[in-house]
Amino acid sequence: MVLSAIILTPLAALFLTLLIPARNDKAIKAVSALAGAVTVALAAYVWFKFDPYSTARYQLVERVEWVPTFGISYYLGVDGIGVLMTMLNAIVFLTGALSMWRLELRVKEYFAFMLTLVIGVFGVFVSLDLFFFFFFYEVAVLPMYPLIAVWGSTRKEYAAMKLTLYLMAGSALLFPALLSIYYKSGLNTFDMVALSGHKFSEAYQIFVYPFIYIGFGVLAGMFPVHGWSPTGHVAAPTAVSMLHAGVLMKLGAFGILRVAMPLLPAGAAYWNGPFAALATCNIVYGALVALKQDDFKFVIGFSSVSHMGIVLLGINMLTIDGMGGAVFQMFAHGVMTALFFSAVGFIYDQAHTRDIHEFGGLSKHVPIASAFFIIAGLCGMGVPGFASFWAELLVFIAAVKTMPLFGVLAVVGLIISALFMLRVLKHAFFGPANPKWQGLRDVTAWDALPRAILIAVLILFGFIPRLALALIASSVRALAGGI
Amino acid sequence: MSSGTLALLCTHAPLVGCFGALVVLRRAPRAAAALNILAMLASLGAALAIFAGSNHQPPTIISLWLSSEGVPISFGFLLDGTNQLMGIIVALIALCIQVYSLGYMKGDPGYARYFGLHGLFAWAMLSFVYSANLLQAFVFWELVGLASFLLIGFWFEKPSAAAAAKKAFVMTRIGDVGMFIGLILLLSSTSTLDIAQLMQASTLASIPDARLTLIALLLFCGVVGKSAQFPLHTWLPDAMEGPTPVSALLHSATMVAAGVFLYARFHPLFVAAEGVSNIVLVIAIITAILAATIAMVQRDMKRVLAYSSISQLAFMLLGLGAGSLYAGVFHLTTHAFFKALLFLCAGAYIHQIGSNDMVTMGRQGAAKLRLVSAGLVIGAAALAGLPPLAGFFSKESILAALHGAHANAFVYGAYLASFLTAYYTFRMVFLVLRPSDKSVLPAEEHEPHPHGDVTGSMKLPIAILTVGAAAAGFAGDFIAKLIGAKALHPTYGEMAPAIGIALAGVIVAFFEFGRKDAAQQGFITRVGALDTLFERKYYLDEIYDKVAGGLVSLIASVSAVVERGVLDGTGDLAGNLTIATGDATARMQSGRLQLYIGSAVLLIVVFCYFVGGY
Amino acid sequence: MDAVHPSAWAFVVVALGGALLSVSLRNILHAIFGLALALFGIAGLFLYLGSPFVAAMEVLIYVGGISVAMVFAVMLAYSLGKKEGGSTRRFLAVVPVGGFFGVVGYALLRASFAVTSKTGSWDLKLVGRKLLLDYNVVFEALSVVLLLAIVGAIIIARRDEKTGDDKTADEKAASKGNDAASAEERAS
Amino acid sequence: MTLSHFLLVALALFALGLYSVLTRRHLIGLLIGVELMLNAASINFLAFDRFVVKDPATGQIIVLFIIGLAAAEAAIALSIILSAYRAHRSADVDDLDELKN
Repeated sequence: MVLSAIILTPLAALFLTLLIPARNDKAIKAVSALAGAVTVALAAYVWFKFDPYSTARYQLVERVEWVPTFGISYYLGVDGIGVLMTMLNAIVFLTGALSMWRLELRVKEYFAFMLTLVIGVFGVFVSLDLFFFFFFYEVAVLPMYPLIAVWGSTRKEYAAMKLTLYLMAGSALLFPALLSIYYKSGLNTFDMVALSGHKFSEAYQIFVYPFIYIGFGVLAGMFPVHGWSPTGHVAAPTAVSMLHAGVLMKLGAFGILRVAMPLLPAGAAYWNGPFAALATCNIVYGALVALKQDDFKFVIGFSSVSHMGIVLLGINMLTIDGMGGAVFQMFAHGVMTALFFSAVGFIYDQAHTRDIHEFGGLSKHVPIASAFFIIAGLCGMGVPGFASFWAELLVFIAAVKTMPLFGVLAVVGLIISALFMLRVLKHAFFGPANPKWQGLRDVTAWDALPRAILIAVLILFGFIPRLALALIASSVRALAGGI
Repeated sequence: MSSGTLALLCTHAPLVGCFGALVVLRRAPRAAAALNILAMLASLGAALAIFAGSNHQPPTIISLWLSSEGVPISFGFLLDGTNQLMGIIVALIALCIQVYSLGYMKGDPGYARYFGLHGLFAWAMLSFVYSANLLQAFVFWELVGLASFLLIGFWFEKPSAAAAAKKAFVMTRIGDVGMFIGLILLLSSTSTLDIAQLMQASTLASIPDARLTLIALLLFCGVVGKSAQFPLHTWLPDAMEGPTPVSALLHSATMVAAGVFLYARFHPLFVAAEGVSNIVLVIAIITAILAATIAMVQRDMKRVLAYSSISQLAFMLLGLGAGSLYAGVFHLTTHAFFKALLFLCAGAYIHQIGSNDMVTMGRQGAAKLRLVSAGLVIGAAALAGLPPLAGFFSKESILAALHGAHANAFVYGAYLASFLTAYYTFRMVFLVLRPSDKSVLPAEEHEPHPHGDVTGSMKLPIAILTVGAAAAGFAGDFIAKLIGAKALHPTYGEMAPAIGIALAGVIVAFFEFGRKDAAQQGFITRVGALDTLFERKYYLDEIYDKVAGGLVSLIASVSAVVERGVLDGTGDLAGNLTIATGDATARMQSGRLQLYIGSAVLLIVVFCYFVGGY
Repeated sequence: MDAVHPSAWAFVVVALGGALLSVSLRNILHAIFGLALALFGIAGLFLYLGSPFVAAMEVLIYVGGISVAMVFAVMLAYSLGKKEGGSTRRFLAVVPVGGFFGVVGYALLRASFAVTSKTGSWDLKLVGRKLLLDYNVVFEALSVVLLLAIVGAIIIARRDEKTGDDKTADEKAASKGNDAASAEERAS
Repeated sequence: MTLSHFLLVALALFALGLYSVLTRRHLIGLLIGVELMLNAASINFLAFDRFVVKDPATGQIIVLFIIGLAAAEAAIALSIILSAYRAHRSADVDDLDELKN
């Protein structure tokens, strides 16, 4: 029942939020933060309850038949990947709610939409029924439009529209492909476990796999259909950026791991070369474009493109190392980007500009706020001691072993990512202190709380990567073994 | 305590100091400094205790880190002689420099942060030194780079410091990428990253020759980056932007030494890899001469020392490349002492006089600082390789190794480099200590800004290191025994030319700079072109900036244009087309009700006509 | 096949004539009278078709109710100076109307219906029973519709009066202008 | 007069009503056209009732419904016309083009 509880907690918070009068904004924020804390606790419970050494691939299963005619059932369950992603979403949800503590504009509506988003994301991570998977997927995607168009900044309508169009285009590829799988199997069920047991003909798998991969890939920021993501990141308000880059993009990669690969293993084996090439483009190209951006958030946006490239590269290696690294990178990148946007949001809320050239010597004025960004930046450069290092390490090990050319190119991408990250640090945080920002307020203990949580998570997994790797090992082994 | 616990204490005590200084004691800088010094003392004590324990232990595994395709990669400590020696040196030098910093950094607003970063650095370096496997070594190798990035950029408000920090990180990162790929290849070739296991002859023999050479070259990339060898050396002189004790730390026993140490650690691999040692020797000799020539014309004392570091690191690689582990490690040890000493002396002058310029120092009466000046002279003599100081013995053993392996161009190159070393070192000494009235050198543009007197806490480390620099040369046999390599005892025949060359360098320097009314003009100024070439550091910075920087910038610009124009453009075009279609069809919505009805009826009629079959 | 008595043609003439008038007369008031005339004719046709009750209802509701309501509406909301549609509009309208007439008329002429022989008797009792039993739901629904229509009509028609400020900007400007004009008059 | 004649008369009435709807600029003119079309339909129902269907009541009932609905429709339409006239100072169908483009 705990998985249902994880979905129901934000749902209950959503109802509560709708019931609270709009003027009572502190209460609304408190409800969301509380719901975040409860989901973190529940996710932790799932984490400990999940037995990575058990033979059962999906655990904590709940199943209720819903529409037997079409074979739709309310079917929840998690493997190690799902556990990790659920934890990620819970953490980002909690810290995102805390980061928006200073929001004043239409608080009630904002949190209502945000909770809807969170419900959808949780739903995707724990669904084992294809129908519910897609349902929650759309629930997660749709609130992005109002969240960006209303509370955003910098060409927000454009960004919101672009994002919606791209994601809808992805869904448009996805939906017919998923339905075709449903019909083609002839099993009359949306049960993904049952469907993955069915052996589709190789030709069919090869035909339909790219639809699903690209459909999910749009959300994962896959090159060359990543255009929505930096623009969306830039326009979105802090917590939405956090959820967006931190969790939502992971839905795409998660979809590939949960739907595309188990259901169509032959398709995955056939297409992994071209998609690995595209993922390498992601890494190198994303970093190169980031090198030329002047807006903080654009830099982070393109670095996300680059980092999601590592995830996609790892997935396409189809080895235990590669996929394990990819899953870990999903987690690490989620936490890291959340920290990034949280740190930038804090500075932007006061300075109302994100042009790195307008800043200078921020470390002097707001040392702690800067430290948060610098730590995130170091994490983004793949410095050891933070979770992302291990993830990238595993992916690179797999890539250099399996596809040396892409592997080496991706590793060289590390130099570029160091370059653009250091460029931001140099221009904005180091250098002569710009007296214009004398009056900037540094973080209070309360502001620091969400950021400190994220840093703690990054460092914890940075030194004890086994915490996560042991969790996902069996699931990844099962995945890689199926291909 | 077991040796594993001791190693854990030794490596992680500074981390406690770092955490304390950066997070808990931000507002109590003195307490932060005290905490860090205590932590370093604990580290040194633990390092000595490990040394006092038994030698050549098997690696102590603390915990499993991760497993890659079934290959377990653990976090643990390898406590053999080489590591023990290096650990003690690192802890000792770091402690000396921290004590020195108490006085040097007094009054700096980032006092607590400074000591915290010091702790971070010491933690990373010690953990690197004691690493049981290559991946762990790589992790802490990167962390050493990170800590040095933060320390070089310590005065981040100076644009030059921020730029230097960035440059250091990126240049070393370039080397690290090579090393990283090498690491992965090694892992996939041998299915282990355990250093002790990797260095066994049977493991090495199992790797195909071509692959082994490739791996060795890739690992060497990391060494080139970290130890600032040509062509990745340009970051190191810029790294002088950090506080002087930081330079001392970076250039003596940590950071740059990490590269050479890695080479020493993997010496069997490099020896086994065919053809690599020649490449190493070529790069080392180029670096040694290149850096020494640049050092000849610098006026900034720290820069002279920086180039001398590059040059001396190249000497160590010469020894190692020639196949003598002993020579390299021996020079690494002695260099740690005298280079730290020289930097601390330079720091003392800078602190007292307020300028990095050697001419200004001389004119402002640097010689009055007796203890510091004594340290400077002894350190310089050690660097120049004058007997019986530390540098003499280690340099002789390197030359001996070269003689043994390659009695050819490399030896003459090394002779040239050691002549230049003696020359620029004593040029520095004379400029600082014997200002000449007839000097043609113009005064510095800026007025010096003295920071304060040299305190006792600064003098003590100088004194200790002076003793070390004078005496470390006699530890050769001991070191050989510790690291399990054969000591090299050069013959008098081999020694004589080296001594003669070093003396020649000193004498030339004396005539040009040290005489009572010397013009203080080096012989190189007579060849204007060379002078400018050395002065401008062979234009390498400019070339890198223009070529590599320009190339990356160009590609990035192209990518940005592609992103904006092609990818975004396509997306926008699709969107705009949709909107345009909408606009066009919206124009049909004229608001004329009757037009709608009329066309609807007409359509129905037409439909009926065709479908109804009338 | 028992045809209706030929005297029905007279009502046909009245109905079509009235309709023609209502369509062609420029004055909208006249057009309404033309409509009333046409409705009378149609009511007569209903008589011939065997439904005096329906004919009576037609006269009562249409002629007596709707047409009169239209007249009132015209009195309340007649905009002077508005020309009726020009020749272009008429010409354009001929196309769909003619097409419609042609297609349906052609279809009518070609169709054949199974005409049964029966007298055009009517039974009001039967109608009443059917209305309240078989078509009960429709009847109820219609009542509700009528109620809603009445309420809705009142609300729509009253909305502007109730909120006096709800005048459009033009109106306000116009009334202001009037005020200014009257003020000037007084001054002079 | 037979069924066809009635149907043709109804068709003519309907066409006239349609013509009115298409050409009139005055809103009440449109309403007049609609009423004509409704009546044309009524004639059809009764004609079929009279000539074809055995049950004499159904057609009448349907026509009664039509009349009722027409009454409702006229009431609403007239009130809309009045309110539109108040808002626009005009009952011209061409002026009511807020939904344009």
